[in-house]
Amino acid sequence: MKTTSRSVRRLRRSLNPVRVGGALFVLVVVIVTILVPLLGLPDPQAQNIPEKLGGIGTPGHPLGTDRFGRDLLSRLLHGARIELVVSIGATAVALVVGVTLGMLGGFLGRFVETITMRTVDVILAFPPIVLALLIVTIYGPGIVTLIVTMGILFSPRFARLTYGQVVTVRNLEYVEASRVFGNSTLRTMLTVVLPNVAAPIIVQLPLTLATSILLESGLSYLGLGVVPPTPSWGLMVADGQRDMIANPALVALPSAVIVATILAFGLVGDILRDWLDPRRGMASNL
Amino acid sequence: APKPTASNSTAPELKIGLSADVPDLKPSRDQGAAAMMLDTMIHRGLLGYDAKGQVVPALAESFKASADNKSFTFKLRKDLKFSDGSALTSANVKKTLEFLATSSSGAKIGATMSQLASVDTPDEQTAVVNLKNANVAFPSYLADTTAAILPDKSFGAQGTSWEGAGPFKLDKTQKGVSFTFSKNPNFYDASNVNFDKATVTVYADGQARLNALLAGDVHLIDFVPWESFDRVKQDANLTLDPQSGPWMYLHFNVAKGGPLANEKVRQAIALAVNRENVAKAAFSGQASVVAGAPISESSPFYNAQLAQGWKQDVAKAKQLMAEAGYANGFDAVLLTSSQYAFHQDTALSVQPDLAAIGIRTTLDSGDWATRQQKAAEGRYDIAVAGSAGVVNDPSFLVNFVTGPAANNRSYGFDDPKLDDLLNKGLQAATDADRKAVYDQVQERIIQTVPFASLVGRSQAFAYSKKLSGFANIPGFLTFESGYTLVGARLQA
Amino acid sequence: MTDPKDRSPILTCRDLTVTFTTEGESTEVTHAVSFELKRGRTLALVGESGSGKSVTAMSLVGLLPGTASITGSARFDGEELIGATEERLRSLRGSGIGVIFQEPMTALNPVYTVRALLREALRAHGMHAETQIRLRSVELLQLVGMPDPEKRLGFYPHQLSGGQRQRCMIALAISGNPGLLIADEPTTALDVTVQADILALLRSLQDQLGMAMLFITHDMGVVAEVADSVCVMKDGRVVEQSDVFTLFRSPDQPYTRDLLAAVPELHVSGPSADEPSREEAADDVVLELRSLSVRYPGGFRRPPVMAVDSVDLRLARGTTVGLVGESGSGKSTIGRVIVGLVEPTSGGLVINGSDLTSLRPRQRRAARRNVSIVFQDPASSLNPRSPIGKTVVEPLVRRGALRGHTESRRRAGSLLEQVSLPASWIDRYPHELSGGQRQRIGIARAIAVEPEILVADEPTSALDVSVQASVLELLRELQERMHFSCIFITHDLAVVDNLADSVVVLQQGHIVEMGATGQVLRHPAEPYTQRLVAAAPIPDPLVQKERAASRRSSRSKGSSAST
Amino acid sequence: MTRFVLNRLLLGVVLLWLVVTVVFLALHAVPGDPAAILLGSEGSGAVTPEALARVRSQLGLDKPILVQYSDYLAGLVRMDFGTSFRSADIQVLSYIGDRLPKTLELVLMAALIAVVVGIPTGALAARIGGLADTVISSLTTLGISMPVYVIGTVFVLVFSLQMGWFPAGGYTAIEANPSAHFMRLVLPAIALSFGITSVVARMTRSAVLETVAQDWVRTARSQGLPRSVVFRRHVIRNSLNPVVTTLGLEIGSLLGSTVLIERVFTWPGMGSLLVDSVNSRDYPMVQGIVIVIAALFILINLIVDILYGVLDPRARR
Ligand SMILES: Nc1ncnc2c1ncn2[C@@H]1O[C@H](COP(=O)(O)OP(=O)(O)OP(=O)(O)O)[C@@H](O)[C@H]1O
Ligand SMILES: Nc1ncnc2c1ncn2[C@@H]1O[C@H](COP(=O)(O)OP(=O)(O)OP(=O)(O)O)[C@@H](O)[C@H]1O
Ligand SMILES: [Mg+2]
Ligand SMILES: [Mg+2]
Repeated sequence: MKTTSRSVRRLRRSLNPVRVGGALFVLVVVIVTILVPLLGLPDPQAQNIPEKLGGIGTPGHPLGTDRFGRDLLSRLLHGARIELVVSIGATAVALVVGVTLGMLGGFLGRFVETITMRTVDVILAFPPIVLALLIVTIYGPGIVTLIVTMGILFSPRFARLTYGQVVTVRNLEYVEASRVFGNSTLRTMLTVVLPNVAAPIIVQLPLTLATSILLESGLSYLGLGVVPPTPSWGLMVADGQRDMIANPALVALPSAVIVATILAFGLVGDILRDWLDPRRGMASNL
Repeated sequence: APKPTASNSTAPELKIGLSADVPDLKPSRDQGAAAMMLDTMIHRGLLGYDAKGQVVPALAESFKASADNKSFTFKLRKDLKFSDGSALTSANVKKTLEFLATSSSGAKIGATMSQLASVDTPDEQTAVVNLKNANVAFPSYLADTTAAILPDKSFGAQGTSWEGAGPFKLDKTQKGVSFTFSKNPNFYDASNVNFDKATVTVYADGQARLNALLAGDVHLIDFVPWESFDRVKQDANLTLDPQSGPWMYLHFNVAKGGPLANEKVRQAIALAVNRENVAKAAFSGQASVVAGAPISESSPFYNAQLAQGWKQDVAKAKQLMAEAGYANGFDAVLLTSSQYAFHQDTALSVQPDLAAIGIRTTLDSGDWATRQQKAAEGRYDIAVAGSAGVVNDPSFLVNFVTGPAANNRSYGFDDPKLDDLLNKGLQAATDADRKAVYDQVQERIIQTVPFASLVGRSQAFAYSKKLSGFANIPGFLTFESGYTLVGARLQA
Repeated sequence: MTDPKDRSPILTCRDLTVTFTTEGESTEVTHAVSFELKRGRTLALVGESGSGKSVTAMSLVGLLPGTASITGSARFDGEELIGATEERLRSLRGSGIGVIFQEPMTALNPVYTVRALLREALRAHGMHAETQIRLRSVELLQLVGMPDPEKRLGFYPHQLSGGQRQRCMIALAISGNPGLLIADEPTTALDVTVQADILALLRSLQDQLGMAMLFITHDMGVVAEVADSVCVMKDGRVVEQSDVFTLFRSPDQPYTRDLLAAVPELHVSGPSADEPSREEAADDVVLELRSLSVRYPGGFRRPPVMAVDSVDLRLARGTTVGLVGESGSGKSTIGRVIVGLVEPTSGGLVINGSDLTSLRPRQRRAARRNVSIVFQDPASSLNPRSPIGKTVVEPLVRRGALRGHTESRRRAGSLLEQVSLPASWIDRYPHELSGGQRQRIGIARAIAVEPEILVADEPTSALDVSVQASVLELLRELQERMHFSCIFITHDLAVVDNLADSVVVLQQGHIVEMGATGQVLRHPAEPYTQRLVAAAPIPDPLVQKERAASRRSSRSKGSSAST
Repeated sequence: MTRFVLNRLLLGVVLLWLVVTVVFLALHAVPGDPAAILLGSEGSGAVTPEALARVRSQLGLDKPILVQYSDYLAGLVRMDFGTSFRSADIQVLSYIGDRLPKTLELVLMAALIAVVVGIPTGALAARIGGLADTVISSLTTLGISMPVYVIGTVFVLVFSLQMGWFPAGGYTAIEANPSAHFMRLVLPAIALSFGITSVVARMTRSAVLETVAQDWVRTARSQGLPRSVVFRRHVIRNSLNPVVTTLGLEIGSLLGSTVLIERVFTWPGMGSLLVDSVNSRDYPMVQGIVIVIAALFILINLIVDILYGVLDPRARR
């Protein structure tokens, strides 16, 4: 009871109008994602080629149409669904794989450190296109593969970040204390170290989200991406580029939605970071 | 040294923007547009094409076919030389043609050349080519760039050739960036080459290539992106030169048995697709509908009625599906490639048409190499393909209905009757006879559907208004357009 | 720079009030603070932690964060500081008022050499000729007693010892010949011998340069040594201000009296063995170290460190052994071996009769079930993201001794009460507690398992006297109640004197002397112990000033200062 | 130090071997027959099995994979990376040697811009805070989420075709014409730098916020140093460590990923070579590029680690 009111207070303290705006936007995106089939929009895959490349304000297509005459608004909203699944999925995989590697390497040290951190080096050393090709070969194309591939591609960021943090935290006395007072190594890592290295990881999340949206469109080229005609924002930007001169909205709108979403996720990340950090709001120097 | 005939108004250097890098030149098997362009600049065969697509003499001053179209006699021009100064004689011709005939050469015209019986060289300037079977269209195959006559050293282990008997010789290559040519003084028609130098720069991206033209960095570009046709047309300083080029079609895996082995299903597919949509969506409208066998209107073998054999008729398509026992449709994999946007767009735009007659397709759209292998191994149900005949003569169709498994042909398709007809076409003596045969061929194709044609895509060059004399050769010969650089000129 | 005879006020503060505004909420942290400091004299600012000492000092030089607003008046050399422009304050900083900060470990930028730091400071004070800067840098380092100053110029801060770093900090602070030196707890982080050196140094600098000094500390022994007058602060107010002798003799305010009473005393001259040692009485040994050695492996270019070298030690049931010695002498390492955070390199560790070195890991863990530790630093040994109630019952939860949420909350509350904290605080986080309160959490966690052996690693070093006294009282009381045996690690001899039955003196991993507390402290046999005892400050200005003077004269006769 | 470097280089060789092995096996497992690609193109006729077999044996693809692998490794030991499948005239190593500097130039230029623009921007955001911080953080988000080809295309449209300030793309060798070379470098480098600049700015911001709270900053101020000097010498200087890490990572990952920008600006770098080689299943070339990139990566990591020591004496070995 008291705990809730404290965390509510902390939450309130970490809010400001811009952040609330961001959170609302994320909420809207999520709601749209869930409700989009009920909105009565045209089928995002329905072609009407004679009406291709209609500009903003085309009757029946408020945001215009693409080269297949598909409704841009509907594709944008339906695209949100795929986009969120793919980019959040990929980021989650990267997070789990990377943080695990970084935690193990940083906390256990010695040969575990060599193995995990050098694995990370190997992943990093591969050009993404080659690594992607490799994974498609093993798994075959599809959304799951896409998520796994991007997850692996992005995991080094988290691994390095976590590793760097863990190395500084692992020698702090509260970590040692946790072990003296009976916590297993695993438990110490999960309940003591992890929460204390989380802040920079949370900051990294929206960046990874952004990169995964970009890469998603890039990988579709290898037949690894979202399979057309399913709409996804990344693909829409990539496709729209060809018709950029005829209908700039085809690039501008999805780009804008991507940027706005990432910004919003970043703001939510900020809220989360401050909320989870009981020390936040303490006076800082200078 | 400047030519005495060059007036002040002629610019000595031609700059070309090319759509792809050419790491290696192997004239016998070069099929890419970029490599063929370089081939036409460096190499020459016995015959060539003029701007209209008519076969014209090249290294051969003249040629004569025997009455049975089995033997062809070529008279070479006098004092022919390769760019390195060595003499070009009938021995070179014999060696080149015999090489093309070996099955392992991978030559583009290998199928035709496999009919070679012998090459006789009564003297240095005469070559007599004897075929096992009659082939009326043989000269047009020899006019292809891949039949260029090569110096002996090109037949080494690698078979690379950057030296030939064409209008230019290569001075310098900046790998992956550009090729610098100078005029080849040993070219038989050197007086008609109006450029002292030519630079070919690689612009892989279509938009970048166009930008280079718009910015004046180059005079001529190939492969104008379809989205940009209007843009070029609007520019007063530029000429857009489009021709109907390769044709897009669907092919099928009939080896699996199942619905696609049933010719009624294939007919239904051919009748179901909306070809205008393909043209609009995949080619920004810069493509013409092909609703029968791909024989161009200008061809003497064109048959207006048969050309509409697969005119869209959804009701009939549905009825055929029902007759075949697939009233409820079926699921299929539609193979295409995301590496070429127009391939993928073609697939996307036929998807709803197929769905309309109950064929539910999932796209398998990977990179080109993967697509090729899957197609060659039959790992698909329906595939999108784009292809050009080697020649405009309908005999080219043989490549798409018979022969070993290939990545651009229906997997497992075999129609002996059609093969027979095509063979007859090659042997028919008169044009009237041939026309009759090819009408039957077209009818047969419409019935058994070895492929379902979609559109003939426009293939355009764009060039500065200052460039005159260059022409985009119509039909499948668009890739041979480099031939017309001889005689072209550029205003300063 | 100033006439040594001139005793007019150099700094006069009137009604200095500092208010912090964070997220729209204003808190006044000091209230109308007034005091006066004469030229060449030292004013000590004392008081418990958080009473506003640092804030007051920093407000003078404009080094408070932007969230602070200051009212009142502070005149330095006749010039008003409050409300002065940043530009003006900047030019005063360093050359008018020098500042020494509390923490020598972090107060120096790690990426610059001593030379670069001094050079920058001297340039800021208007010296530009390179040769002059060089000479002056060496001179300054000599002045602060830095050994081998030429060589030290090329060192980075991390290559210096704590004492050397503090000397470097002082050199920086006096590089501009300031009329006033603000020293904010300049010796808190250092051990006694180094502290004595630094205090002596500051006094002698003051004599040479004629600076006034505003000296912030919570150590009354230090006050006794350096101060001319004292200003006692509590809750942001000055509660008493007087001459140092008067203050110690006859404190006026109850708070001051409490503060002085809380100071643990080291009886340097007293009867030996006046108290019966409990250790001798008991022969029930719960813990024994047998020729224990710990060697930390070296690294790149770092030789291995013999942190503990053949140490033999016995701890009898219910008694306390004080482990003393200068920093780095291996005290903590011994404590860490006992709780199992460090594996001994050789030798034996016997707990309740079983030799742990011969046991398997699982059995070892079982043998240590009743060994507990209070860590040296209360701030870093508590998980900042775990509410304190959760922290204190954690050891019990791990043992499965608690069933369910309510029981663990109830237990947490009662543990907090045992260390005199309100049970309702269980949902607070460590940062919301004062240092002393945090240390109590550490103790509550340590006693939660009702240990037989408690290792207390300098549990009071970070605390001010009043809190220290209450923590010590608490430990004593708990020990009486629970009868645990205690290894008490500290470098404060007065604390040992008050708490321990016997003392072990360590130097560089060796035991140099051990025995009953009274015996060792009052009749130290070894020169090292004698030095330690001599360096411990005594909260009596007369005695302490005398001792300091004699130390100084003996040093000036002997070798130069080294830390 | 020397031992450290040697150690790392040794470890690097092991890493390279791992990378080589994985790439080698992966490439052979990926669908797409190099011989078929060589012989055919979009509009090809039928390829005879004999021709395929001949090309495969020319390329050495007919041997058992283990033999191919050991041959390849043996070649590597002699620094022989083989010849490209696409032309026996193309020595893989020298061809990469031709392309690599061009990519490096582009990437390093972008990195330079990132340093020159990103660090001050991030520092500014941290120092001023408030609205400026929000604006800068939004801009950096934009920089990170805009696809590089969109930025590039817009650049060409505006600065080349509209304004005519810069050429529309292409490459001129520096020895041929230095000023033309530079003019052609500007736009792609700037376009490429957007993402990395944004990342650097963000990194700088958070590092500065952390450093500003350190005690030595207050010490520096207490010396009477001007705020700007304090900020530059004591805050920014001490915030560079994470920035260097990021830069190292970004440079490393850009090496093989510049393909889009290379396409838009017709810059003959290694990214497009890599993609072309993958597309044509030019195994020796792909392997060569991956090895070179991995080696560079290891080198960059090493340099970053050495830079740590330069930036922070505590990290010196
Ligand atoms: N930046 C700040 N923002 C808000 N409150 C602050 C800030 N700095 C200090 N305070 C508060 O001002 C009060 C006085 O702090 P100050 O640092 O002066 O204590 P102190 O007497 O120096 O204690 P210590 O002996 O622990 O150093 C404390 O309650 C502290 O919480
Ligand atoms: N993990 C470690 N690796 C290497 N050397 C260490 C390690 N921990 C401590 N040391 C070294 O071992 C010696 C003893 O350290 P220890 O922490 O036991 O000293 P201490 O007596 O507790 O000092 P303090 O009073 O400063 O806490 C020191 O020289 C220290 O530098
Ligand atoms: Mg303080
Ligand atoms: Mg210690």
